[in-house]
Amino acid sequence: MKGVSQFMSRAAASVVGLAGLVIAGCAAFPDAETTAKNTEQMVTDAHTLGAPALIRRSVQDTSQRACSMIGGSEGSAKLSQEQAASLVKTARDSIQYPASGKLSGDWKTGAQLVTDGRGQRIVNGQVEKLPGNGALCTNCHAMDPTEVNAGDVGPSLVAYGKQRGNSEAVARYTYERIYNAWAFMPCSNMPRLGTNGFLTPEQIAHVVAYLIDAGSPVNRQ
Amino acid sequence: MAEPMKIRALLKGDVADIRVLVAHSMETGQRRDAAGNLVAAHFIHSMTVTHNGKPVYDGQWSQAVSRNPVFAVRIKGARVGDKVVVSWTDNKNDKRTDEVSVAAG
Amino acid sequence: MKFGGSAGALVTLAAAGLLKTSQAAAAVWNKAGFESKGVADAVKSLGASAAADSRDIVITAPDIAENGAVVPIEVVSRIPNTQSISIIAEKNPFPLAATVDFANSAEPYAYVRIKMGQTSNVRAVVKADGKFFSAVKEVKITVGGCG
Amino acid sequence: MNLSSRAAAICAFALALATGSGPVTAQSKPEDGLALGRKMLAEDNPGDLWVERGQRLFTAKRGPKNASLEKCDLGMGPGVVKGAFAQLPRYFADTDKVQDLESRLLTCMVELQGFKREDIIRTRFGTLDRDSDMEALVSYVGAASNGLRMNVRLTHAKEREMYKAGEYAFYRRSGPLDFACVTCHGESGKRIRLQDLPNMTKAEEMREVVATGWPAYRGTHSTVRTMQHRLYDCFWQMRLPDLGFASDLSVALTAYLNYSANGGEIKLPGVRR
Repeated sequence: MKGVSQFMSRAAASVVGLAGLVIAGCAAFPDAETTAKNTEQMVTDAHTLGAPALIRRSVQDTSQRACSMIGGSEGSAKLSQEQAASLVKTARDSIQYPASGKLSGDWKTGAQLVTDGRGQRIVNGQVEKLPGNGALCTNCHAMDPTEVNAGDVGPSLVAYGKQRGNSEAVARYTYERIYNAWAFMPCSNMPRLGTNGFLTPEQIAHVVAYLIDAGSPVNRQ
Repeated sequence: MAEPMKIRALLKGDVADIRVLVAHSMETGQRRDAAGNLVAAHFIHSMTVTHNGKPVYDGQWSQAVSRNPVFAVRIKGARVGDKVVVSWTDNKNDKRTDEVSVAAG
Repeated sequence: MKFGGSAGALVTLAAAGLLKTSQAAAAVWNKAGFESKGVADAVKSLGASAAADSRDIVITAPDIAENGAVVPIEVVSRIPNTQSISIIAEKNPFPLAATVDFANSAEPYAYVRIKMGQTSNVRAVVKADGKFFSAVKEVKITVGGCG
Repeated sequence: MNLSSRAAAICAFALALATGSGPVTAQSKPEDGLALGRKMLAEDNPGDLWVERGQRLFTAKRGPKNASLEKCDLGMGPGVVKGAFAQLPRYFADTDKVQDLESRLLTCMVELQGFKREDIIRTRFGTLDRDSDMEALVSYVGAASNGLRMNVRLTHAKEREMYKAGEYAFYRRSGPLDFACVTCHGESGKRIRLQDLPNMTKAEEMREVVATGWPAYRGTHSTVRTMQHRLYDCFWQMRLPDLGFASDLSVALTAYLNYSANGGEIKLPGVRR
């Protein structure tokens, strides 16, 4: 018995690989409700280190739960119109602005933030100690065209301000987009950086400046 | 005690390609351990290779060589079965010697 | 000028014991060179201050390294009678990383992985027939992953 | 990496987000500059040293019970390592659990050798100050399946339960960055900074990730890392709490991912940045 899988032929193995879901589907999988219950319990059991506030990070809010459909990612999120509208409203209602009212800050401070990928990571129940979180932008977006070390999970933002200008309306749109991208596209891959408290309103304003200021490397070429 | 090196010696044409993996911490002397103490420099400073008893490669290394060092030597006019001996000595005078026979590539 | 410089270097090297590779004993570790904090001093310790640029030294290394802890550097010298190859990471705190002396049936080939603290030129210095030659290649070091 | 689908994906993103900026300057792609270094690092794998150390550890009499792991059943019978990696995770009757390679080795080290579970867990990941026995053992067992193909089965009800739980967890968004696994691993040809992100919803990419991926020698860590570490690291980057070693959640994700890699030819340990 123990040798069966070991000597399984190449052909048979690849058939299982391709058709595995169908074959396995004949034997009963637990239903969706049972799976959800099982897995939520596993999530609870998997995280034991750290203060309750840290452990609670793995608990979903309503919007996250709505955006977790199996087989979905942001492009294929199968939301009903009603659900989508509700997510957008929740997101929009959460947006707050800097006390100063200035939606575009200092692009040079923004330049430091956009390439900083650190902040809020947990090891052995302890959060990394930093003066503030990085904005993580270049993990996913090209910004300064001379910087090769940028990801492409999100769209390129090279020349963002050059194409749109730096009007009050552009600053507001950009600010809100960073604060809570789900106000524009529910279930976007883009984290809700302001709503989730990852960035402060002032930090977001500095990133806005980095994107739209004519002097920023983003818009220089 | 130092772990054995892993040495591949493959003949390609009449050149033996000797590729060596070494388990060594190659400490720079600038790293701090988990307790915050400076870890003393500890690195291989001499790496020698002989081919059928004759020296072919005499390497002097610094702490800039990566942890778990990887290096290679090429010997021309080699034949299958030739004996290749690799030896290192580090700055704490730990040593290790391993040998291998050249195999068909 | 080149020739004058290398003749002097030959004497220095002989004194440092670097020409003993035909004997079983290992070369004396180039303490002055490995403890040099600048490129000029490191090159000087090799006796190679007057090294001439050469297209016959081929450095194979990545344009961009996604990990400064292991940067693979391969150097092949096509200069006849190559005796040694040194590898220098110019912006490292101690730039001289390795010197390899060849003897007998060795090919003039060096391969080693080194640590690099930042984007920098990597310089290969070759000694052949008692003369010195060099070549450089820039390696860009990036912060990988999510930073 | 399919260039046209990559381009299409970028367009889709650009349209969806209505930013539509023009192409980045016509320079060579950053991955071109990286390719040579990756190739050079893959040619000589220090992880092979971990395989040998793992073999010595597997056969040595160790622990309070002074026993080797030669009676450890990894699913192929006591002490059989060949083929074990290919069929894990799987259900084990003695523990009544689905276990991956690490959690099964943990069981053996505790039951057969008498090590304390918490000691093994504390030293599960090697550091620059201390090598990990677990990383060496996983390297050895992984390499013992080289040349075989991934063949994870879902014959037991608990195996199917774990597979579905892993799938659920893969799409489950949470934490301060709203991430799920699929956020970064749901599309082909994407990068975080310069690191390629495999599309884990595609079997052909998963075969490579699982069968040639973990355990892998990680240059930045100067040690071999295992799948448990890869998952732990992902949770860390997602700003979630520490993922418990050998937790059911970690085994469920591994079951889901490894099953999707069935048919992939095993070549371990891998080499990663």
